[in-house]
Amino acid sequence: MSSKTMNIVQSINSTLDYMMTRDTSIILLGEDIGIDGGVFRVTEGLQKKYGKERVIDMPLVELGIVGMAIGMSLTGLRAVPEIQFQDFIYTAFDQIVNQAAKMRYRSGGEYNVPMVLRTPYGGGIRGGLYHSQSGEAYFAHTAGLTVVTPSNPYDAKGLLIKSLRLNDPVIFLEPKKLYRSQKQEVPEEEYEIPIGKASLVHEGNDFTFITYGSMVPTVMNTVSKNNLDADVIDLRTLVPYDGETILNSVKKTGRVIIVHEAPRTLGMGSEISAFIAERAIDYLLGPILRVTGPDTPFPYRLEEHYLPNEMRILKAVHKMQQYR
Amino acid sequence: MSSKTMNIVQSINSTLDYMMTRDTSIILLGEDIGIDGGVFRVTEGLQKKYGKERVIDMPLVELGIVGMAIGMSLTGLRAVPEIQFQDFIYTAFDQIVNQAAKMRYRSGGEYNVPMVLRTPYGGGIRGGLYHSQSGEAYFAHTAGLTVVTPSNPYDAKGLLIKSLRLNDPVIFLEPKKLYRSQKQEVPEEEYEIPIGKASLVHEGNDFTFITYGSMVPTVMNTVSKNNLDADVIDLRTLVPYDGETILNSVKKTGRVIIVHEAPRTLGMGSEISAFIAERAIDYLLGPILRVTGPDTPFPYRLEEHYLPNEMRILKAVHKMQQYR
Amino acid sequence: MDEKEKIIDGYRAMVLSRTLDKKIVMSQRQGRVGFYTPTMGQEATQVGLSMNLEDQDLIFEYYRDVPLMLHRGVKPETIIDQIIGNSDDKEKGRQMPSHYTAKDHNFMSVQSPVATNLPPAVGAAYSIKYQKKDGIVIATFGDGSTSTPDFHAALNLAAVFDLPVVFLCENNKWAISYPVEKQTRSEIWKKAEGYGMRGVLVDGNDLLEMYKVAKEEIDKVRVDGKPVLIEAVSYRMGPHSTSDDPSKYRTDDVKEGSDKDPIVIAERKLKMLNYIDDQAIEKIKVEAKERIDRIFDEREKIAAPKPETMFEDIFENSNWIIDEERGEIL
Amino acid sequence: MDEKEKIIDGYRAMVLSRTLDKKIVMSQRQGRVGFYTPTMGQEATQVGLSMNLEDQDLIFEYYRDVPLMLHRGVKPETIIDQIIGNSDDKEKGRQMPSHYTAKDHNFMSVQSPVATNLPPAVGAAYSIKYQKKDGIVIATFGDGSTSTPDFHAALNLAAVFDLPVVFLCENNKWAISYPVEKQTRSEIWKKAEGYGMRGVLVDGNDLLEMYKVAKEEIDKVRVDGKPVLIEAVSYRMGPHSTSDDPSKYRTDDVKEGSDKDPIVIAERKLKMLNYIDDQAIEKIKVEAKERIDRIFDEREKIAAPKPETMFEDIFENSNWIIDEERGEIL
Ligand SMILES: Cc1ncc(C[n+]2csc(CCOP(=O)(O)OP(=O)(O)O)c2C)c(N)n1
Ligand SMILES: Cc1ncc(C[n+]2csc(CCOP(=O)(O)OP(=O)(O)O)c2C)c(N)n1
Ligand SMILES: [Mg+2]
Ligand SMILES: [Mg+2]
Repeated sequence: MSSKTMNIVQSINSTLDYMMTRDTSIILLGEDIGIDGGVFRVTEGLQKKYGKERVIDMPLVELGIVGMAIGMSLTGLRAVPEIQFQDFIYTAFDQIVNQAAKMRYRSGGEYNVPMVLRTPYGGGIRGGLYHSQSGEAYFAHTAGLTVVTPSNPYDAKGLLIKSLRLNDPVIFLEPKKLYRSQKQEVPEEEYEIPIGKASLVHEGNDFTFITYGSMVPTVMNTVSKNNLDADVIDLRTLVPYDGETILNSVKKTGRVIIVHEAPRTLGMGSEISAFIAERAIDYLLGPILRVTGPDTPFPYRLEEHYLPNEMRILKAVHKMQQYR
Repeated sequence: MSSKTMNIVQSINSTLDYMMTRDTSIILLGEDIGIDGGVFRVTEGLQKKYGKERVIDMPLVELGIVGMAIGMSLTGLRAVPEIQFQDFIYTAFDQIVNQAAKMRYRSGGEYNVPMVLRTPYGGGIRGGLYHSQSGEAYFAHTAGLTVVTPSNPYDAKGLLIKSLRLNDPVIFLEPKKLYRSQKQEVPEEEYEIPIGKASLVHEGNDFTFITYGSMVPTVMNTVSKNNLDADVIDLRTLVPYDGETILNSVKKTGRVIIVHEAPRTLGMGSEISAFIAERAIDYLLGPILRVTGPDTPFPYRLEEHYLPNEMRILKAVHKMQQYR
Repeated sequence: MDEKEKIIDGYRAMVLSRTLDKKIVMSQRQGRVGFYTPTMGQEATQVGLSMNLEDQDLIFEYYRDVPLMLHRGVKPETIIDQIIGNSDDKEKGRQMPSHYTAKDHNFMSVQSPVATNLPPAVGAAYSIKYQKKDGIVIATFGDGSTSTPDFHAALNLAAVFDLPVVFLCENNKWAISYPVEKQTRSEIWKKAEGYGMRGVLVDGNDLLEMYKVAKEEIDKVRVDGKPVLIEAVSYRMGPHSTSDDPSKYRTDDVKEGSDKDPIVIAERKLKMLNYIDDQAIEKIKVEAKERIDRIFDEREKIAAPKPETMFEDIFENSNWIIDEERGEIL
Repeated sequence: MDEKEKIIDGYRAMVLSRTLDKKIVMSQRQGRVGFYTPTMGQEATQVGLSMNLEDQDLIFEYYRDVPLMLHRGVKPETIIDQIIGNSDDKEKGRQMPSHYTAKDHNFMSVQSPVATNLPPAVGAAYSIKYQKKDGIVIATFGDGSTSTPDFHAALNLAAVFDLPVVFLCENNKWAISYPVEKQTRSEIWKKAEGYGMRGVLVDGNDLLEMYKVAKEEIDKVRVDGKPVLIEAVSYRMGPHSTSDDPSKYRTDDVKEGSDKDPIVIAERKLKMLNYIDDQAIEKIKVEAKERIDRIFDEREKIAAPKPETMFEDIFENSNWIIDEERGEIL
């Protein structure tokens, strides 16, 4: 089996290419994705290869990008809209939560929207308030949306292929901080990563770290640098999240630390914590801790204080260790 | 002290009237709020009394209603926009989360937005998918917003007066199911209910029910009908929620059941549960349970199956009782 | 069907729709129906447009488009089932009344947030063009809806990409209590120019006029593949919905049977053309009434959807979260 | 200030802005600045407008409005502090570069989502009118921004309520890689008509022309209190931002110092009027350069904001959630 060393940008780019060749119903649309190749270069070269009708440079209107994508996906195409930064998605929020997410339900199953909405999210690139947001909870709270986020080039490919074969809307969140930060061997042939299946990226007995997206490397580095005997769960799918993998680990370690970038209040960590408190309270040896971004807008100059880091994760570990 | 018997609609209406007389910077704007008095009659008579310039009938554009309200509130007025149904707020979502919520922060405190956005929310009126949504979690997750919801005429007045005196944006959610379902004595003189302070509406030792808005009567009826020895906490403010009252009760009872209408995944209950699992794990005598709306869009004909009810609350109680 | 038959057929659909409309409004007063948005007054607009449509055309309709649906062949049963939300309803009783779906006649599913059907309509037109299929897209909305973000996005995109979309603005003069004169300072059809699109104004109360103008415009769209904005002026003769009381905000009601009633206008014109006489009219009305009464009583007896249907169709395949919630609730 | 002085003063602001622009772009390449959206090419548009403003006017500006800010009297220090995000920055280093605030000169705080400043601008104009204050509101945005929902909402509302707003569309021909010809099928100024609003087209490369046309329009707004849409055509001479590489999508660059450079155009005209000569120009440029270099070096030394500032200004009064998070993080 041949493979190539790639970063996430390359992995998504080549996967889009691979899928577009095989599934002629796939169509991309977004701002600056064509001739410019996308502001993060994720769609580089695709317009040249597939034409302007299939890789569509769009006017400046997210509402229209998502709205058109819905209409395309209702009528035989599989649209892949890109929102240039997730921060700008809120101008299209109604189309996402009231149209795409509810189409199958409201039409009694007569219509469905097989659309994969891609968008870079999160901090780490000095983007300040409006180029750093992690809005995954807004989507995860919306019935009818599948929410996916890869943390590495390998998963990016498998999750994207699978997403492009679902017949319902997927919010595909790309942690822009990791776009080019790591290279990995990515097989050339196709493979799917199932929706709803987390990845146990590190195994151990004392702690369960639950995380996803940009925080996976941060947690992994902390674990290995400090020789923590811990499970590290990379959720990969936020909705439906992998309750089974979480419970298995919690029952083993009894100590849970959830790590994400998004603000704490009603961030993904709250759901995971509530899920555990509902199902595995007896196994817990300490509180369920969350290490997250604070409930403030995202600051520019002080970005490194906003993002969870090794120090803050260790603080939680120590707190847990002191428990009882 | 004189008082009047009122329902929530009357309480809000008379409170707006009271405050508009005293604070001439208050200005109302929304669809059909003037000559028509609002589709739920909440603003009845106010345009007649205060004029068309101060109670503004607006064109059909939520984004514009909220956007204008922000601009007014930046420049000496205190705008009170009404969104006719909370379900339609998503077309204005960017103005709320990216403009109103972040204005003070992004301007380094130079600007602020003292706006009170009122909107009816929740089910119970056979409104189906688009006239029944409980979207409070979207707002509660957004740093910079204060989120308030009264469950009775008395609180409606005190919370509204307080909200109209804050200098930051408030999302004031009105449980439309309760608009006319109960009458209560409401004092004629003014009083404030502090933001961030829950109300312990029933006291007991075995259970802690945490709820708010339309579910308060449902929980209260269940508790009294079944003689449950329980604390019932009406949050009233969702952000910042009253951690102290919650913890005090949990430490006393050890058994927590959270009840709300909104879908479970990342609903307000997940945050409350996570908060408790972080701070009071040792006091828990059982799992933290959530009785909520399911993760489906809101159905029309089967509405009574969607909404949490006595049977489902008792199911949780029994589950808890069987524990250990 | 020859031209005369086609026009009489159009008139028949108007009457059928009016009959259904009144039946539902009455049933709502009797507590047999929960809610409804009457369509009275907009029959000529919708039928006149519909007379120019072909089977493959896609329609992104709005909540007041019952005449359009009926004329196109959607059965009254489908409308009534939706309004009652019974177990035969294609939407499984999920949406509140007036939010129809009829895929068999290429009608989309109606949403509540107004005009949010328009950007998807543009996307569907893109599909047609890209896949080199036949057909055009119809997107309908009210006068109030021209103020929305979705209106702007859709018209601009349809123009930019040269897409075959007919934007039909059903200007019934009111958006609940808000009159069209306050909604905007421009005539609606003139807004087309700001998008580099054709715009036309037509008397939407007059079936024959509407048919003719829509024909010209739709023929052009079929040929040049470019969008058009049609403003059809009529009048909302009824309340906004069964929850609305227009006496709070207007006095200039148009009464049924008056000169301005599009059905009266159609009758006058059809009689002038000698297409129908009073007897034929009476027959059409009686037939419609009998048909609707019979169907309504029959559909009313159909059971409610089963509770478990609440948990279907969130995704193509359910997941453990939904499965657990179903278990807990049922 | 007499007319001549006013015009020379305008030219001086253009030069100051250009000098600052180049300094920041260079500093970005040297790694001294994180990001920047150059304003080169739009100086005449902005200064020409600004020359007609009064102290009490409110400005809802966008990220490319440095010339406008400088001309109105905002100090280069304010711009540089924001771009560096140091502890003197009025925004406390919170926003990425190019997102200025200057309340002392009635500039709002710039947001990123384009055109979302426009509906608030309309609300501010409502305030002015309602409170019977003096002044008008200026709202600026690019050509790409005309496609947004906020553009539509704002123009319609300003027209409906007769509000004193000058909508200045700075048409620099590009929205990142997307040319204005594809953004819409209509000329931008013509969109005004669809809102029942005045619309004008002006050469935004020509300081004197811009000054004149803006004067006419702004005078009208001050008198009749009604909005206007001004389309000022210029050219984005630089990249969209320091992260952008225009060679990927365009070849028709306008070079600095060429005939189409608004500074060159202004110099030619001012010389023709005998307002300035080469010597004066040279002096203005040297002064600007020395001033900017000095200020930049000085501002760069200012420390970063203290970490605890991250937790300020979410609300007027903090709450326990924020307090706890601060405790945990610091
Ligand atoms: C986005 C949105 N805002 C508000 C409403 C509430 N609402 C329902 S219909 C309506 C008026 C619509 O007027 P118009 O577009 O003229 O259509 P008509 O009802 O007159 O046919 C309003 C405000 C809604 N459905 N959607
Ligand atoms: C709502 C939104 N979508 C996308 C972006 C990303 N973006 C930043 S500037 C820009 C182009 C803006 O073009 P224009 O309005 O012409 O202004 P210019 O930059 O040319 O001055 C885009 C797409 C954004 N800031 N906001
Ligand atoms: Mg109307
Ligand atoms: Mg531009």
